[in-house]
Parts: sequence; structure tokens; C-alpha cells
Amino acid sequence: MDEPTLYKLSADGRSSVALPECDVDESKIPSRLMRDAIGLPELSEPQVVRHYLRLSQLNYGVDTGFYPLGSCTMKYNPKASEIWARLPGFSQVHPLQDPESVQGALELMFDLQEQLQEIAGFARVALQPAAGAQGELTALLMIRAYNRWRGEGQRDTILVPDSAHGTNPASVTMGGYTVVEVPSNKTGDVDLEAVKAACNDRLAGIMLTNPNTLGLFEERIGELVELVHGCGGLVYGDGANLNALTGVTRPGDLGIDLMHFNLHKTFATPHGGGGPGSGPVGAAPALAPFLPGPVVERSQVALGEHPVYVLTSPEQSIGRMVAFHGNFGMFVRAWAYLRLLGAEGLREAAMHAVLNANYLRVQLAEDYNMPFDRTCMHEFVCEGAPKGTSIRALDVSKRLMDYGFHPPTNYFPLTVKEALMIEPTETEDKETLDAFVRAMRNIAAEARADPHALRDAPHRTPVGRLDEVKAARDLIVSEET
Amino acid sequence: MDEPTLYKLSADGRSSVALPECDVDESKIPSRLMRDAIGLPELSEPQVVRHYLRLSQLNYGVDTGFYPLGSCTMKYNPKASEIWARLPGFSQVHPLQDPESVQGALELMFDLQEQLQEIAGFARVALQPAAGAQGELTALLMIRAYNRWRGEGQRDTILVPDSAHGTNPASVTMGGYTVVEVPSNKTGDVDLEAVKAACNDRLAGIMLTNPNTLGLFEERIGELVELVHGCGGLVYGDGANLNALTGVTRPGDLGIDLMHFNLHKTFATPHGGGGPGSGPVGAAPALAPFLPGPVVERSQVALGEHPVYVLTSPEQSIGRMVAFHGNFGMFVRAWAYLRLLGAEGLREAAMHAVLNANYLRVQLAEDYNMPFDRTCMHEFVCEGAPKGTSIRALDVSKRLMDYGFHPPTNYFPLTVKEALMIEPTETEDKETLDAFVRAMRNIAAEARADPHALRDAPHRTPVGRLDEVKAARDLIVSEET
Amino acid sequence: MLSAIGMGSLEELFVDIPANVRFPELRLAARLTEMDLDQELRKLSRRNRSLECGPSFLGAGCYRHFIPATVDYVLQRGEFYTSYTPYQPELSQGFLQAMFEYQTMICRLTGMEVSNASHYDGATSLAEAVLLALDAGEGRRTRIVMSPYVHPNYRAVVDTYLKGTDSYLDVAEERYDGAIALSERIDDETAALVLQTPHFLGGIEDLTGVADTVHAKGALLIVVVDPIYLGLFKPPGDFGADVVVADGQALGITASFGGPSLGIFATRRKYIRRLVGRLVGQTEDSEGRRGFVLTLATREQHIRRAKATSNICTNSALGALAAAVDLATLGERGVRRVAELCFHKSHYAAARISEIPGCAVNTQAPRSEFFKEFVITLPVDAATVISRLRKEYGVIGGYDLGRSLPGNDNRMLVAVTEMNTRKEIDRLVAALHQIVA
Amino acid sequence: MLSAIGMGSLEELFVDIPANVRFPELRLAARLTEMDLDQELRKLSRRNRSLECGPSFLGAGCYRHFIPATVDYVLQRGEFYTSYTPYQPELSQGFLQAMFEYQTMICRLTGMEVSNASHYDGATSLAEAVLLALDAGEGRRTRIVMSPYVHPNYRAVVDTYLKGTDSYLDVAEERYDGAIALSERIDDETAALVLQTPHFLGGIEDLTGVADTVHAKGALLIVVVDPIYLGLFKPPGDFGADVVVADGQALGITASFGGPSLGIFATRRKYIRRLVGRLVGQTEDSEGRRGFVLTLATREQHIRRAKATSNICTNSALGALAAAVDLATLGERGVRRVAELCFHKSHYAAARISEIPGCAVNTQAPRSEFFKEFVITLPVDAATVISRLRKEYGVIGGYDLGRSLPGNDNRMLVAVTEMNTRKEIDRLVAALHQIVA
Ligand SMILES: Cc1ncc(COP(=O)(O)O)c(C=O)c1O
Ligand SMILES: Cc1ncc(COP(=O)(O)O)c(C=O)c1O
Repeated sequence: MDEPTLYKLSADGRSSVALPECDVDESKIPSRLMRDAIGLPELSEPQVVRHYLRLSQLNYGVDTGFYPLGSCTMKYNPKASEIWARLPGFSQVHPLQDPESVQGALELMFDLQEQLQEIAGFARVALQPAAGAQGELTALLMIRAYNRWRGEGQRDTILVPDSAHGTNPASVTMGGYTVVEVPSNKTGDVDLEAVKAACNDRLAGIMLTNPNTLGLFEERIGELVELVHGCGGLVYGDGANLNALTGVTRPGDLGIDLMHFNLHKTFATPHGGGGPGSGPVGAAPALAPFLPGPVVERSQVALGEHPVYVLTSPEQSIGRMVAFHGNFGMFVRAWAYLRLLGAEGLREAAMHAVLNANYLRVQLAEDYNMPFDRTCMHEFVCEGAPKGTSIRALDVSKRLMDYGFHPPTNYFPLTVKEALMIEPTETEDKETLDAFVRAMRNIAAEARADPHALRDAPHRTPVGRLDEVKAARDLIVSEET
Repeated sequence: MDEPTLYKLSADGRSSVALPECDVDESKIPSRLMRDAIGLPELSEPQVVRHYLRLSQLNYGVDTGFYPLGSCTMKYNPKASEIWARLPGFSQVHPLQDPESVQGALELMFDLQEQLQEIAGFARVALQPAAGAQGELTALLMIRAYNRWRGEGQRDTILVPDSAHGTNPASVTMGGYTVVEVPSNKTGDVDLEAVKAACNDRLAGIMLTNPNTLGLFEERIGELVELVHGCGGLVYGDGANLNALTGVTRPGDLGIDLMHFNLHKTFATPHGGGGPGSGPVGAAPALAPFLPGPVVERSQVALGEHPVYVLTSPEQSIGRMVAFHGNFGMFVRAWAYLRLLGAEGLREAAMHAVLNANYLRVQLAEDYNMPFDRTCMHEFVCEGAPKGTSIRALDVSKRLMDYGFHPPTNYFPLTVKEALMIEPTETEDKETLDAFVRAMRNIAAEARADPHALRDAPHRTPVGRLDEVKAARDLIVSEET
Repeated sequence: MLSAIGMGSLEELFVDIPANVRFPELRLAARLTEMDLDQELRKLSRRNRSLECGPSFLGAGCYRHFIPATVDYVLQRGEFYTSYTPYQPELSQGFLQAMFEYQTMICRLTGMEVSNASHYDGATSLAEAVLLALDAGEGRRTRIVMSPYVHPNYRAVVDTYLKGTDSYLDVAEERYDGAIALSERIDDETAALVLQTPHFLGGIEDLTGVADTVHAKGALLIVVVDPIYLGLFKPPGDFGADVVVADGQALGITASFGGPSLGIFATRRKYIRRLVGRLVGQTEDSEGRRGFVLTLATREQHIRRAKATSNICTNSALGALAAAVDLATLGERGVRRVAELCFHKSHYAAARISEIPGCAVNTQAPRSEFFKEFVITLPVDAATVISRLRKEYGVIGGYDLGRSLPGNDNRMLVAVTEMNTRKEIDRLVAALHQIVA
Repeated sequence: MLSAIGMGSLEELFVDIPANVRFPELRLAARLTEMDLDQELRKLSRRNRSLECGPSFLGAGCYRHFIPATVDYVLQRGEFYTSYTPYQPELSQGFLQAMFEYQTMICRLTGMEVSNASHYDGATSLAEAVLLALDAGEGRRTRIVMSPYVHPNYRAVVDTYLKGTDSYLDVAEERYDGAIALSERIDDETAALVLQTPHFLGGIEDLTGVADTVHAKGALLIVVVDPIYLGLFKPPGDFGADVVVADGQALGITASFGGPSLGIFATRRKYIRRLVGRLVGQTEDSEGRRGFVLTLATREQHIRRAKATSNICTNSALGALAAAVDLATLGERGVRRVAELCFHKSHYAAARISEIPGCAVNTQAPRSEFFKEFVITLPVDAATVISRLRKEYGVIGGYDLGRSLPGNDNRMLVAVTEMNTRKEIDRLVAALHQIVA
């Protein structure tokens, strides 16, 4: 079912929405500045609605089905949060209103800061960064500011494990540092020897993802942290995988100095087809003064029964990361999620996330090679080629679509050949996991029976396999009309 | 794509939603009255959401595409109305709150009554009936009460044209009257001679649909009304087809004594997969005191800048039709629609509804037999078998699904052989109509080329043609588990 | 397009209409844009005191129950709410399956064998049940015996519907001694006995043995019920009821000033062909795949016309969908829990209120267990109390029984649901204390 | 499931974690059910003064524009908002096509050749544009010349981002003489000139000839713009801008206390490989059917890692979808009309306010035309005026410029959009009259 583009549907002079008459005297618009046609489409309201409704039906979301996209934590997002984030007292509030008129919003932000601090064991959290990657950049700029302040401005390298998410090295570069890649060892952990070798007075720190992107908890995290701290470096934690650890352990307690949270992963705010997310950063006491601002503080003053909340900038703040206070709409959803779960629910969530991942790992081990034979955390990576075949991970992924599932993450981390990174999350039930296992086994059988056939998958999707090479060659990135 | 039923998805002990702890002392529940298991399914919230999302995708609505279902006026319903009807000041109001606390709701109802009166030319409108058919019953009970009151209780028959909607004769029976069917003549109008023959002192009235269900305006409406009135009968108008007449003519001005409105047709409140609708009834002065109650009146008193509105029962009211004040949620949407259109917009809507129907009629005439060669109103009826074929209307309908359209109404009215009743509505654009014409022409060509092939349609729907005979034989109307 | 149909103007399309009444000038307010109307409607809506603004103890047939967020999410799916009655099953499997599941859940909840796919509301369901009984009873019967504790508005609707028949309602107004006593009024003229449990004043009717007496006389037992009550208590089906009707508003539908609601209608399999409204049945497609269709359309007006079992066409399908999602989300345990909370909280409230000097609870006869709702007899008139509760205490009190039952001006019907916290109840109690002091 | 993996308890899954820090007791408030939390959140939300409650003239980078109802209807489609970045195009054609259409409309609106599929907000779009310029300019350049009338928070974000580079911001604070004058500050060290139009104080910059000067020095011209302004006025693309960035909140996104918003980012085709973030391209499937995919992923971190053009991963796709639906619903004429209404109403308001004794409008240099927003110089301090406006008149006044620009304590930035009726404006004017009297 092909849906024409907006421009194909458009007809001159049609307009969806009437706007009111001008109720004031008109002023002269400076004609030398005025433009001719803009070139926007013109459609009726029913056309617009049908267009997007049909497009939506060509899209797959968590609400459609199982979405075991590793590293992305595609958990189910409670529907009530969507209602709450839309309450006029949240959605219709201007960021520059005087603080007295937005105490509810500030209290929510303060409380979210406090809860994140408690969950991850940090001295202070700033909510501003707009996504995980911006949280990373924030942290790197904080490390830079901190080192300058303490007179160690010469530190210019950051260690990044080879299994790290691509945003890590990219953020390092944006933060003005040089990346030094550290290899993983055969248990999937960071190679401590390599870290040791890099420990010197040029080392600003390490970016650590724990559990790492193989889904494994760094076995020698204590030693690793000690090593880095020992040479004056800082340990940054990529919190994208916090879903495995809530209520189970606190990154701050593990010695991590700085970490970003992905509210859109761990704390159930929806991914929105690629965003918005929200990437608050937590910091240990020494780094806390460098957090971006403003953050919310509770003042000593009270207004009636409520303490007064204020926006302030941390003492040595690196400054501002976004135009206003961060993605407040996501804060409401994350706050609601935290209140729905509480300490108890957070631990249950982590435990079930880990249980589900291990269940899948064990069920799939017969047909798919597991490069690391260990209990995994909330996700695991297997080799994409079913045992005894030379099928590509991509073919398995495309074929999964025909079984009604969204594929796992492909080709990441780079350290595993034809990686399929599978993260079921805690919101899936056993029936769904079992159905996925059956599909993966069937695909393995198909791969053995007729390896070529999988190359044509998918068959039951709105379009067949798309030619990405052609897209990059033609570079048609907007519609000619 | 088959979606398992709720019961198939259910697993014991699973529950979607947590409920609060009991915050009061518990009382003893009389155990002799307590039940054992209820037998409801148990699902997690993601399961519930996915289930209904997938089911929704197996359904076709106006938001999906063209829905030319004759007599049903499947026009596009403005999205804003859905937001408005959900405002807490409308959706979260109890019908028995003291009137002082619901003045906004009462004003809206009053204003809707007034607008409907003005649009259709009646003395008074009662909003209570829950749908068109209940409006019919309301009117018949009013006729009964009115005749008793004026000492003409012997009147016991109601004329119903053979082209009338099935609810008309059914309502007559429920109202305690005997149906006398009147045939249509060859121009599609009511046969005046037959009416004349039935005019006597047993005649309580006639149920007239105008434009009738063939989409034709009764050419001799004046004479017809005179005839019936002449023998002391009343003329009831079935307002389901008012979409052709708003701002064009007023049923009251045509001499109609009573009429129901279908807010869910003419006034753009969505059909909801079969309801709720709303079927207010309008009455000429003599009948107005018999309307069901309560209705809203504007009192002489004012509260600040606003007059005070009250609920009262018309003087000789037949009583109550539903438990409370009618389908208020629909009133909000209809009121909003009326305010969006105004007098001007209402006339435009009727004109475009009629234009669209005539456009389709002319375009299809080459391939499909038009039993009445006249300008139609907002809809028209053609014979379902494409010219030169003996295909059934049902086959054409099913095949239309493969072209992405909802079929027209089939086999109604009963007076046209293999009727296809087509009502495009005013909210469709020419491109859509043209695409529909192309599909209908293609189907005609297919029917001529290979009449048997159409019998297997549809092919591109989630299921193939369903066996209705089997359903009626097996009568599996709930799930055994 | 005009030229395609050979016309010069839009006006020409309407020549069939008598010229003297053609194109009237309608005196309507000028049209508004969506943007302006939005302001207008928000203003209007704020002139209603919404139940969100504070505690409410008003029930009397329309209740504030918890509605999980899933419900409106599903209702807002355009594929559902902008569709028509699923006459074309191949394009309507979604709604049809949802209705099949609804029917199943309603059968379980009520303990009955078949459920239709909705009627307008509880009152019209009851009226249709009465018509069914008049039609189905043995011999020609014209009398309907009804408990005086059936919701007065339901009774009013039945009254209206009976105006189209030669039958009449016999309501034992004088003194009500309970279901069994009432069942003894039934005679060979009686088509049905209509009871409500919990009844209008909240009392639970003991249905034991009633059906036997009713059936022995060749009449039908019709029971009006609160679906929330069924989460915890034996359903009328277990007691031999022939038709069970209910208002479904409590199952996921907002109060919305009283409508739209949902009429629940369930009966015995033997009455399946007399059932009003739509019925979804399971079948197969041409390739043997399971599918759903509307079935037994032969009962309906578009086939049987004057001989149909009822005239209902548009029903309350979206309300039924809301109820289905609500039940599916709450699930077995949730539905039971809601009922328990209603029970405990209403009993707590009744106990606290009965301690207020001058207030008495549930003094009406016969004494019975109650559920969710109870009656306070006040030393002053209820209308004043309700008005003061709202204006001085921000509480929506109960229902002034004087509005429905003459001579009951100092009685107030109070509903307590799972939505009322202890704090809210205590606030009501404290306010009543002050008002009656 | 535990037995399937050979474990006896859930705790066993976590033996890799050092025992001394395993299973901490988190001190968090007790969990609440959806039902209770609903009450809680509504209470909390009511402690914010919503823009719905009365007139607002607050802008300064976040505006109250009309959002057609279609927008949220589309955003609430679960298939859209619960999906991830469309890495698997066969299951993501809906979002991909919507983004392709968004890119097209943004190109038209800005007059540019390529648009990405969103950045976080206007400020981060600008920061990335600056990084692009530092990277793309001829030779090694370390200076960014910026107008002092760029939004101060945008400037702050650029400042932060530049901390990761050896480049610096040169803002002509002393005295601003307009774009052309500023462009003369550019030298061979300068990577880009950054202008905003309408600028932070609402003034329209005359961009004529600026690009030539900038390009002549081998630098890039970056323009921050208000998308609503583009409904009526010549886009920066027409003046030779190299990168156009904007905050997209005005296009269908609620204020939401400042986020999430949408960063618009459009540039020339020659910079396509330096573009930050996602880009959707058209292609074909195995059977030659049109389809869409993410393309040029080679710019991105998951391929290029440390050498990526930027680190952005999660963007603001749903915001871009909102903007697309908003633009499609308003259409060519609607977008123009919104701009016209903003123009006329803001001019009406400015004229009326300038009549108030003691109030002056737009006294800052250089004098220029303005759009939607203007500055009032007050005889008293703005903070007091704003506080009194809200408390005594129920009006959200403008923005206290003293909060961003030292020495501007008696100046207030006022935004007037199509949402402000004449009545609202008159109410503001009357209130100001009384306050400054
Ligand atoms: C391990 C890891 N780190 C960082 C990120 C970046 O987060 P964001 O997409 O919110 O910028 C991701 C996102 O997928 C991730 O998986
Ligand atoms: C001509 C006509 N009359 C009456 C009705 C009955 O209206 P409702 O379905 O609202 O009961 C219909 C419904 O389709 C109709 O088309």
C-alpha cells in the first residue's frame, strides 16, 4: 500500500484550517521584505488526517509488538503518562514565567533530580541535556572544566572501550579530547592491561558502559575504577544500560564520577521515532559544581505549605546545554514512572529485564553462537549467522519482520562478528519471548535449508528490502515538485 | 494477520493495573452473596494496548479512507471536537449535579436546541433520544399522545413508503401502530394515489424520508403533506438525510410536523463503530408540548452576566426516553460543528454533498444502471450489476475493498434490484471521487471479462469473504474457554 | 465538477425544492474558526463544576470509577471511532472481534449465556427487556411487576416505552418487603418481574428463590444490576434471571453529563432470536480462517422491518469498546478489587455518618446489606445540605431523594467508590457534622 | 523461567556485582497506583499557572501559536511515538516518509537545499551550525562573530559547545549597528557570522549583501530564524545563508516549560556530508517500489565514531512530525496568514503601548522593522510590572530583559501572536496604563 506524498495530494487553494479575521487595524507590511510563494502543500483536514493515519500504519512501534532492539531499551511506556504530560498545568507553561507561577513544575524537577541521585548514587543531578549523547558531551566538558580548575589542563585523552556506543567517541571529539580505544578481552570485559598502559598524567578519564554493550557486567569494575582514579583520571559511566541496575546497584557506589541517564530508556519515556529523549547527568561531589545550569534547588523559604523552589546555576557550571530547562515533558513521564514503580518496582523491573534476557539467551543458544558464555544483564549479543550457516545478521533481521517482530540491533557492538544485540526488556511476557524464540529457530532452520531464500526477506512488509546504496548515491533528500 | 482473542492472551494472575490499598477499615463482606471466579481475562497493560492497536488496524473508518455508505453520511469528523468533548468541564460532569453547577452544559444544550429549531424550522427540539431510531419511536409516541389528547385515539395506522429505512416500520410497531406500506412510483417518489387511498380517519400519519433513501427529493411534497394533513394525519420526517438540506430548505417549512435529527450523520459526530449517536426530535407548535423531557429552558433569572438555564418537562410530555439528558458528549461535538460552519457553512456543506453525489452519479452512469434519471440529492442508488453483467452488488462491494474503498450500502432500499446506495458526503475531494470512479469502472471491466473472478473478492483484506450462513448456523456468540 | 454534470451553478442542483422555501436565511451565530471556538468552548466548559475539582459522592445511576488510561487511548484510534456498524465484516474485523470479546466478558460478568453488542443505556436496555418479556411470555400477558426500588428514571423510560403497547407497569409503591414478597404479586397476566440489585437506594436484593416463583407463573425475571457489584457478588444469572440489564457507564465511560453511556443486555440462549440489537458471531472465511460477522440479522429492522425484535439501529458500540478495554485492563483481579474497595469505603462512610447526631443511615425497609450506595436521613432538607456542601466545603454531596421520591426531601443518597479516599470521606463527614449541628 | 536458565532465584542473576554494593535500599517515596498518582499529578500541575488561564505576552524564544487538533491526533498514534529511530526501514516507512516530507517543507520554508530530520532545539542547532562552520571554513579559523541580538540562551549554548574547541565567540556587545556593519568585523580568522532575524528583540535584520561580504572572507553565514516569520518574509536562503537554524516549537509544539522542542537545521547541498543528525533519502525496494531510508549514515557516530560530524543520536523526530502535521494542516495559506496576524497584532499592540505616557517602544539601535515581538521601555522596573500584571490583572506580561541583559531592568520584551485577541491586547494596555500611572 503506497501512500502518496503530501505534495502529490496537495491541490492549490485548498486549506485545512480557517484562521480568524484580523481584529485589529492592519499595518503596512514592508513589501521589499515579503516573499512570494513558500511552496507548502495545501490539503483539506481529512486529507491530512488520512495521510498520517496511513503512514502510521506503515510504522512499527512498541505498541505494535515486540521490539528487542539492543541498547535501546524499547520497553512499554505506560499510557497514563501521555495523559499526564498533556495536563495544561504541564504542557501549557512557559519556561520564562516568573518562578512563583511555576512552582509545581520546579518541584517536579527537583524531586526528579533527587530521585535520580538516590537511584544512581550521585551527589547532584542536572536534568538539562536533551539526550544521552548530549549528556556525554556535558560530562566531557565538565571533566575539562574540572581539570582546568584543579590545574590539570594537560589531560587530553579519554579511553573508550572498543565495544562502546558510537556516541562515546564522537562526544570525546566534540569535547576536545583525543580518543584512545581500549580492546575488550575474551570474557567481554575491558582489557585491564590496556587501561593500565594508558594510565598517565595525560589521561582525563575513561567512558565506561556498565553493563557494557555486550550486556555484560564489568567483572573487575573495582580494579578498573581504582586504576583510572589512581592516575588522576575520572570514570564516566554511560547510563544507557541502567535498566539492568536500578535497585540492584548504584553506579556512584561503584566509583563512577559522572554518568548520563537516558530517561527515554530506563525511565519509560517513549522514543518518539528517534526522539525527543532526555539525558540528565549525575555527578560525584567533586564534579557537581561543574554541572550545567540552571538546576532546581529547594530554598529555605516556604509559600504556604510548600517550600519554594528556585532555578540556580551550579557554582562552577559549564553553562547551558539547551535553550531552556531541558525536556520537561519527558521529566513528567519519567517522574510518573518512578512514582508508579518506587524502589521496589525499580528493582523488580531490573530483575525481570535481566531474567528475560537470560531466558532468551539460553533458548537461542542452540541455534545461535553466543560469544560469551556468561550470565548476561538486560541484553546479550549473539552471532547473527545461525550455527552451521553463513547467513548474515541482516538477513535474519529482515526475516524476523515476516514473523511480526522488530529485529534486534544489527552490527553493534563492532567487536562481535555479525552481531545481533537482543534486549527484550522487562515489560514482555513469557508468551512473547517464546514466540520470538520459535521465530528465531524457524529462521535458523530456514537458513540451513535454503540459505539463499533469506536474502529476499522481508516479504510481508509494506515494501521489500530497500536499496540503501541507491539512496546514498542518488541523495534525493527532498521532493522536487 | 490473525490476532488472538483476549482469552487466548490471558494468563492467570497477570494484571494490568494496580489498585490502591484500602485506606479504611475493611467491613465484613456477606460471604453467602459472594461469587467465585468471574472468568475475566488477565493481561498486562502492554498486552491490552497491543491487542487493541492491532485490532484497530484491522478496521476501516472514515479516517482510513473513502466510506460512501449510503444513508449513513460518513463524513469526516473534525478532530478538534474530540478534544472539546473531553474537556473536564464537559466529560467530568454528573447529570444530577445541582443545576447551578452545570450552567455551561445547560446553555450548550439550550443553544443546540435553538440552532436545530432554526435549521429545520420547528417550534421546539428535545435532545434526549439516543439515536435516530429512538427519535422515530419518540415521535410516534408523541403522535399517539397528541391524538389521544385531541380525542382521535382511534387513529391506528401509519403509512411507510416501501423505500423507507427498516427502522421506520419497526418504530411504527413499537409505537403501537400498524404499518401500511406505500409503494414508490417510477420517478422514485411516493405514489400519491396510494397515499390518497389510505387517507381516512384511522390514519395517524406518514413517515417520510426526504430526500428519500433513493437520494431523491420528493417532487410533490406539497401535495403529499396536504393530503395527509387533510385527513387529520401527521407528517413525520425521517431526518437522516438532512445533510442534503441544511441551509437549502427547512423541513418545518415543507409542512413536516415532527422530525428526528441524526447528529451522528448531519452534524458530524462520529459513528463510533455503530454508536453512540444522538437523535433529537423537532416538533411543530401543536406537537411541541408532547416532546420528551427534560428539555432546557432559559429562565428570566440571571446569574451575573449569564441567564439561568433550567431543565423542565414539556407540558404534556410523553416522558423520558433515556436515563438522563441524552447523549451530551454528542451535543458538544454537534454544537461545535454548527459553530464552525454557521449558516453559510451549512449551506455550503449541503451544496457540496449534493454536487459530489451528482458528480459520481454522472461518472458511473456509463457502467452502472441508474434506475432514476434525475438530479439526485446527497446520495443516489444504482444497480449493483455493471451493465451487461449479472454480477451481484455484493461482489462489486467486496471487490471495492481490494481497491482500498469501503463499499456503498448494499441491498437497500429494497425497491431497487441489487441496490448500491452511494453517498460520498461533502468532505471528500475530487481526487478521491475520481479514484473511486476509476475503481468502479475497473470492476465493471473485470465483471465483463471474468464474472466468476469477482466472486472470490476481497483478496487484500485481513480475511477473505466470510461465511455468514455458517455464523448464523453455528451461533458461536461468545468464547468458550 | 459542475460542468461534468452539465450545470452552471450549485443552486441549479436544488430545482426540485419548492422555490418559496428554498434557500432560507438561517439566523445562526456567525461561524467561528477552530482557534476562536477553542477559547469559547473552554470558557463554556469552565462554567460547569467538574468532578475533577474535588470530592464527589453523587451516584444514583452514574458513577465515578477509575478509568485506566488504556481506555481512551483505544477509543481515540480513528479506525475504531470513525467507522460505521460493521456490516462489511472483511473491513471490520477489529471492531467485530472486540465486540465478540465484549459479549464474552459480559456473559461471564452477568452469569448469562448471550449478550448483545450494546444498547443505548441501562434504562433503554431495561425497556427492551420488558418488551422481550411481553413478547416471549407464555400466553398474552400485559402486566409488568416492578420493584419500587428500581431506578426511578429507568422506571420512567419503561413507562414511556409501554405507551406503545397495551401493557402496564405495576409498581408496589406502598411498602416494599423485598424480592420474594414481591414475586408473590405475580399472576398469570404478568409477563415479568423487574428487580434491581443493588437497588436504587443501594440495598442488595436477595434473589434466592425468586426465579422459581416467577417462572412457576410463566413470567420472566429481569434484573437490573450494577456491573461493579458483579465483581464481588453472585450474578443474577446464578439465580435464574432471564434477562440481565445494566448501565455500562461504570465500566470505563466518563460521566459526560449523563451520556453517551452503554446499555448492557444479556439473556438466555433460548431468547437469542428475540435479542435486541447487534450480535457478533464467529465464522470462517473462504480459506477457513477464523473471522467474525454480525449474525442473526434476521431479527433486525433492515431485514424484518415491522416484525423486527426492536427498532434499535445505532447502538453504543464505542461504549461497549470502552467497557471491553476497561474490563481487559482491570482483569479478573482488578474488577474484584474495585468492587471490594467500593464495599469497604461505602461501609466506612456509612458507619462514620451514622455517628453524626441527627443523621441516620439506611432506615428504609426492608433492611438489607448494601453496596456502594446508601441513604442518609438528615435533620434538614437534602437540597440545602447539598448546596452548602458544594459552596462552603467544595464537596459534591449525594443525590437529593426528594427530586425523585416525593416525601423524601430530607434524605440523601450517597455513593462511595474506590475513587473516594478516606480523607475525602472524612471531609464529607466533618462537613455534615457542621451543617447539621 | 528461572529454571529454564538453571537458577534458583532472581538474586542469583546478579552475582557479578560486587556484594558490598549489591541491592541497596533506595530511599524513594512509596509507589503509587495509576489512580492515586493521577490525583497527585493533577494537583501538582495546578500549581503552575497555565497559559490557558488567560492572556500571555511572553515569548523570548518560546511562543504560543495555534496548534490544529490534527497535530496531537497524529502524535498520539502509538505506531509513531513508541517507535525507535527508523534503522529498519521496511518497518518504518511511515516515519521515514513523514520525515522526508518534513525535510522538503523545511527546505521550502527556509529557502535552503537540504534539511536534517531534526536536532534538539534551536540553540543546539545553532551550536552545531557553528561547529559545521569551524570545520568547513577555508583554512583554520577560530573566531565566530555573533550579533549581540542573538537569543542570549542560544549564545550561552554556543559558548558551552565551544569549550570543547579552541575557538571563541566574538559578540559585538558595545553597540550594534546592524548586520552589514557587523559583517565588516569578519576577518580571515573568522569561520562564521551568526545573525538572528527577527532578532532577540523582535527586529528584522536586513540581510541584503551580508552573505557576499561574509563569503568574500571565506566565512559562512549562519542565520537563526523564527519559522513563523518565514510565512511572510523572504527566507535566509534567498540571501545566501549557508546554514539556517530555528527552533521549531512554534510549529505545533506546546510550550511544555521549554521542552521538548525541535531544532530545525537546513543548509546547502554542498554541506550535505557535514550535516549533523539524520537524513532521509528516497530509494527503491527489490521490486522497484519507492521507499525511504536513512541515508549518509557514514556521517554518523555509529559508523564514523570519533570522526562523525556530530555526536547526536536521539534527536527530536516526534517534534519534527508535529511540525510536519502543523505545516500540512495550515498549508501555504495558513502559514502565511498566521504570520500576517502576528505582524498586524504586534504592531497594533506596539502602537497602543507607545501611547502610554512613560512607555516607549523599540528605542534600541538600530531602528528596524519588527515582527511579533518588541521592547517596551518602562518608567519602573519590568519585574514589578510583570508580577503585578499576573497577580492583579491575570495577564502574563512579557519577558524582563534585565534577566538576560544587564542594565535592562526597566525593559520588557513583549510577544503578540495570532492567539492574542484585540481584547487581550487592550486589557494589557489598560493594565500597563494603570501600573505605570
Ligand atoms: C550505550 C549507549 N550510549 C549512548 C547512547 C546515546 O543516547 P541518545 O540516543 O539518547 O543520545 C545510546 C543510544 O542508543 C546507547 O545505546
Ligand atoms: C434513513 C434512516 N432513517 C433512520 C435511521 C436510524 O438511525 P439510527 O441508526 O441513528 O438509529 C437510519 C440509519 O441508518 C437511516 O439511514
